[in-house]
Amino acid sequence: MRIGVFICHCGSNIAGTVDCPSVAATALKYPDVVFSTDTMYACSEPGQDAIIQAVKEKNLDGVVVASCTPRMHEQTFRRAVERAGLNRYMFEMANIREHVSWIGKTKDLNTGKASELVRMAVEKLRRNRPLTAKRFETTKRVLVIGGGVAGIQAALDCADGGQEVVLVEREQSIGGKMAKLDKTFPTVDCSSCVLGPKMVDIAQHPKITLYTCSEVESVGGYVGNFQVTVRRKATYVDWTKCTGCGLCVEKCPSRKHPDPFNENLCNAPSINIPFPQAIPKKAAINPVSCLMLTKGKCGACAKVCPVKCIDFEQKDELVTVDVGAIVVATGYDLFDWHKYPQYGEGRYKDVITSMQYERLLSASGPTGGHVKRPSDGKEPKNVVFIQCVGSRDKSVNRPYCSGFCCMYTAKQAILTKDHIPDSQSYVFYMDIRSPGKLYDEFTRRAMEEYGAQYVRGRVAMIYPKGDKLIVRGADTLAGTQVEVPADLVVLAVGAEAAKGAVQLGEKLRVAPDQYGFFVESHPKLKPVETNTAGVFLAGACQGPKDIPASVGQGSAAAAKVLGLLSKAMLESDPAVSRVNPARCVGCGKCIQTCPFGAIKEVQDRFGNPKAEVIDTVCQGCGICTVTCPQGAIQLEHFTDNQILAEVNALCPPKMFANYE
Amino acid sequence: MSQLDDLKTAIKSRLGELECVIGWEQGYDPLHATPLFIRSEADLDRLIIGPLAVHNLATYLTGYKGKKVGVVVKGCDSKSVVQLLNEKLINRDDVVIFGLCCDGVVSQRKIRAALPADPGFVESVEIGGDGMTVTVAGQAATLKFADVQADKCRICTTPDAIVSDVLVGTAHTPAPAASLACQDEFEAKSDAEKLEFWQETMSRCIRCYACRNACPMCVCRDYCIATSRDPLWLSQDNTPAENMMFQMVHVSHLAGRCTECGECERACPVDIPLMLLRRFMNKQVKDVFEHQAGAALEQTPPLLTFKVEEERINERGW
Amino acid sequence: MLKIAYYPGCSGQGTSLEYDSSTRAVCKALGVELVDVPDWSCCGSTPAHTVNHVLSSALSARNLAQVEVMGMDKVTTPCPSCLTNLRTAAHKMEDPEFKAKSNALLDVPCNNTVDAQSVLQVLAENVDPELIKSKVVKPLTGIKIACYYGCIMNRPPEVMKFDHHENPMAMDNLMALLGAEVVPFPLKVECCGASYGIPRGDIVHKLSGKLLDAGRDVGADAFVTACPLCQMNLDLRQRQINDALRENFRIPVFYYTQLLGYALGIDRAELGFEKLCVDPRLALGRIKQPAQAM
Amino acid sequence: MPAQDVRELRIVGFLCNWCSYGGADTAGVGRFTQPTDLRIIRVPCSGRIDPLFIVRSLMNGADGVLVSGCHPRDCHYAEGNFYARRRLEMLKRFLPITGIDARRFEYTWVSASEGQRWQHVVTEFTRRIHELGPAPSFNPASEADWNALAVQASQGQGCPCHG
Repeated sequence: MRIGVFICHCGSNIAGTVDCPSVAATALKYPDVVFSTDTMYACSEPGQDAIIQAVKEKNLDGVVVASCTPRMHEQTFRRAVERAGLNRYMFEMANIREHVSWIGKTKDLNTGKASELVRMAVEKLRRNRPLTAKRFETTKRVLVIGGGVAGIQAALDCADGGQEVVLVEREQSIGGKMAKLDKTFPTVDCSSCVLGPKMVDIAQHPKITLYTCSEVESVGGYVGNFQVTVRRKATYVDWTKCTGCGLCVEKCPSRKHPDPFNENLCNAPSINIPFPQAIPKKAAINPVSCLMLTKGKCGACAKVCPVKCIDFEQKDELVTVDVGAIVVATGYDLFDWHKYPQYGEGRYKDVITSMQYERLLSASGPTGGHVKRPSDGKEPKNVVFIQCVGSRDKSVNRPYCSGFCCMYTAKQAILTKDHIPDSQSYVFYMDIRSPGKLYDEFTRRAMEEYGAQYVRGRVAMIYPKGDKLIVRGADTLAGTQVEVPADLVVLAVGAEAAKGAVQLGEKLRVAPDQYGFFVESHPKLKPVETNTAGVFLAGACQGPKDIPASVGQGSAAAAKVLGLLSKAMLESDPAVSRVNPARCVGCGKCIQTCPFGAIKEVQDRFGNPKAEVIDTVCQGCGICTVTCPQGAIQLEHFTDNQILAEVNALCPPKMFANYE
Repeated sequence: MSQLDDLKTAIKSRLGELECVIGWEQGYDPLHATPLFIRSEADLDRLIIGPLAVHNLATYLTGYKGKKVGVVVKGCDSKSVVQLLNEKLINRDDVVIFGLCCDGVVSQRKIRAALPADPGFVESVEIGGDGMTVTVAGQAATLKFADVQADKCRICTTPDAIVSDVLVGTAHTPAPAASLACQDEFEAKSDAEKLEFWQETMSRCIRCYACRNACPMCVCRDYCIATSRDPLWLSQDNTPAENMMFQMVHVSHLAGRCTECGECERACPVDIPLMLLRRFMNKQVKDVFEHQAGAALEQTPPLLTFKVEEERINERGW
Repeated sequence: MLKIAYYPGCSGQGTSLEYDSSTRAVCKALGVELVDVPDWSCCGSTPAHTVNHVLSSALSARNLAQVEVMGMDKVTTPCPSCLTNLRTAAHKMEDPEFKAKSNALLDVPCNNTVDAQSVLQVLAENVDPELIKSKVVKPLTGIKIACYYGCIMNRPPEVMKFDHHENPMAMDNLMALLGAEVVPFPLKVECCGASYGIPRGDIVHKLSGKLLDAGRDVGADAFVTACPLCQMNLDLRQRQINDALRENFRIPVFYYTQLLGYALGIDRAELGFEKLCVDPRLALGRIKQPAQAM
Repeated sequence: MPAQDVRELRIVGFLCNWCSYGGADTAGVGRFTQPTDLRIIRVPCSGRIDPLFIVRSLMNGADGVLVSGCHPRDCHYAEGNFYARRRLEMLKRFLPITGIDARRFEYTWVSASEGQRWQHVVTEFTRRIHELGPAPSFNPASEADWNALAVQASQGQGCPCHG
């Protein structure tokens, strides 16, 4: 074999703490290495051209590049060696940046380590063999999970791009958090006026199938060919007949259950349409509070329904859909502020969340848009906003900034003044985070035009005095303690991962981060991809986001889906397991352990049982290879011999010890 | 009727439907038994059982895959059969199990040590009571079973076959689980002492693979990775490290599967105490997974499955 | 019978004699045997740890070591300040290096095997509420009580490990059990001004004044406290506060053990109501006599 | 090749591509300084790590072996680390009988976002291995040792059972 080695300086990123020419010189002594050089930027165009030129001139049949992590540029270099006429798998990378130059302080140790990593790569490459991808067809249909603004955007863009879309939403209506908002920053335009038309488009688009009150039950298959089972929960209303007239909602006598759409500020009837613009505009029964379903008597809705669509016997239904790609847009949930004992843990009725305040401001909310505080219905004059409730606080395991609270608090301060001209708002903040177009100007307006008093400091406690709440906090700019008498306290609660996100992640094989948000493939370069091919992220399920960012990501995910499904055929990763039938004794252990059902039992021509891998189903994890005692099933590109070659390069057994 | 007669009767009644029935007969001298493959009623006359019938005949079963055979098993051997069944390496329908209620077998190694000199050819063996009389070169030596019993019999909890089509003999009340003093003593040694011990014993190893070939659970046969180039796990180097590596391969492939029949150790021509490794691994498997290979039907080997929460694995959160 | 080592603390020998005596009396009545720690010394109070952490810890460690010598593993004290010092010392000594430094100052080293708890915690966690209820002879029916815990009884939570650190309920529950009407006092764990009473009276006037004000707001007839310093600031200085704030507070401030003793029918001499500065008779008068209550 | 000089010992790491290798990258990107002893072998999944790779490393003279995968439930392949956990736990518990100090092998879980945790794991593990010092070899170090061993073997030191 003729191997060429290229040691990248990465400017000074590597060369600063690794003696690259010396690594290159050492590499020449390794077996089969016929060419070795150092290069300033291997990934640059001249860098890649130099590799291609060397392959041709030196007649190389394998290339090692020592540079950054293969998670960054393995694909880049594979394409380069392919352009040079080699098989893309006749390439290995040594990570001497992230794993050497950036973490080690001592240059000679770093240089030695880099040389050994190169040697490992050479030894592995010597055992590589050309691999060719298999091609397979894809299902031209997209599943979007979550009908918030990000999911809506992704669904519409995919459908407009010509793909069939199945949109699954857990709640009764799409719209998500945005549907609950009164106005949006920094334009102060009406949230439902912006969102409403998009929701209607979803309902009317011929290529979109909408399943609300539904959740993803299980996901099987792989990129291009997923099989998804959706559980359509019983609504006890036949939606094919329901016209959304609302007669049942009016007549329902059971109204003691809190209304989640209105953030539990008021109660909702047991059969309900959550809000006027709901899509689909269909009624559904809450089985927890419905008198008929809990006590077996009532049926008022069934009596008044003009189209007789009430069905108390309805059961959950499982629907299976085949899709080629999946967009996850499951959004976020609000931090449970009861974890902060200093805010009263719910003992004071007039301490509410920002989302509850949003409902109080909304004309379609429980107070018809008149701000009335929950305890006595009085209009508040002094409103205190407390920011960073569940953001930037390690003590509650929420060290991250939720990003949008500064902005919505400014918006709510402005709206407070609009609703109650003689009111005064106070905002306790840590820092104002308002990067974004017209964002900082907006917060300045809240302070300067609307007279909101911003106090830089945390709130230590809230306690009642008379019919007021005293908010005590620090004013760190004045260096003093302040106490503000408030009629209403609004907690700017931060975002946290949506409930059930982790469980959904398990089904989709998308890992959540330590806070439960889904991890993207690369924080900068692959923000909507996941490590599972064919599954994309949109919106706040990846991390807290405001509306423009969520919409942007929805479109971005749709672009990725359209790109993926525009190909007639997809190529499977050839680094899959392969059975050597001559060694296989047909014990079936690999079949038993494969998580993907990618191995089946076949019979050879003598009728002996043998394992066989289904290439397109195999994901290349290698569990089977370890399970097989004979080593008869080997994961291509990570065979026992390839990994042992790396082990032996690092720790040579006695037989090899005298080499060099 | 004696246990042997009962067994012969039972085998006779099934022989017609079977490829063969595997039992024991006298070997090259009266002290040593050897496996007997009974294909006709005439062969039955040579069948023996008793303390000299040491071999675990389950080892042969996988070689007959697809054919229906009979096998005579002691309690310990039956665990190997169970494990093979659990791993679907043999079909229950393809094997007729003649189970014995066993009173224990001897260790040839201990007999050799107990006799005054290397016995060479043994003239006769008289078995009776709690011992046996071995005559070599005209000289008779009387040995007590208790002194020459195999290690595994001392701690045996399953003297009677736990799965069988026919069970012959008088059932025993199994003894409670115990541990061997030599095992405990060895485990208590320091790492350095243990390392030195294995260095020495493994330098004796001649890599004959008798331990592997005698093992009823080693079903790879010709495809063992110890003797393969792709994958190339072991070199031909005859060093303690390489020899130990083979034992590590063996134990690793037996984790959760080894029934402690002791055939590997019995087969070793250079007296390497391989069961020290096996018993220790089994102890760990039992401790973590509450699993004993071959103890019951319908068990899944613990390394072929998992639990999302492993109660007994402390994942050392660091 | 529950047997626990008892560390009275210096206040119990002087300014809060009535707290000590009522504590001993109610414990006896409820079957908790208090065994005095022999030859106990000062816990270091507030000054010691502001000067030297090791020395401060050693002062408390000595007392913990005394308990170890008694062969006991639990000590109780009525005073939250003593408790803080005992528990902080034990907490810090979990670091072996610190423990060695602290023990170097002692004749008898402390093994740090003793758990220190407040008497309130002992009563709340080790005495069956039903037993207390069964022993009540004079229910506190009719009196409205604000329970004031002070700032260090439950804080810092990782050291004190008892009750809720922002909204403790142990005394509230106990008083309710005795039949009193417990008002929702919002400033349960606020600072009374503590030892500033001497150098900066104005601070105590402001802070304790706020507590009294809040108590009056929620309609309390009386306060109960568990801390000698809190009690002193609210009770002894109530007149100074009235002078400074132009107020007219007249709210008696009991130790919770006094009212507990009262309800259990313990001899008044042991409860020491006469030691209180604000006359408690008006408040006690609100308690309905058993005949009336029934 | 034993470790390059006295400052380093030979530590082999087996890391799954999706979580822990990414975590090690994250540590690099964050410039979280670590000791240089560790050499990382990248595998797709901790389920691909045959415990025998670890044994092979130790038999070949590695002073320490560190394995890291995705946290349980977060496996990119859904179940790989569940199998790995069982296999690795068995190996860890088995090592003492062989005379290899079990502290020379450790397995843990590090996600792609846990750069700091990776730094901590590497630093701690390297410190541990340095405390243990170079691993004793299964093979005799010199010709003389070889011969001594051969003599010993021919006499048959024997095991406690057969002694």
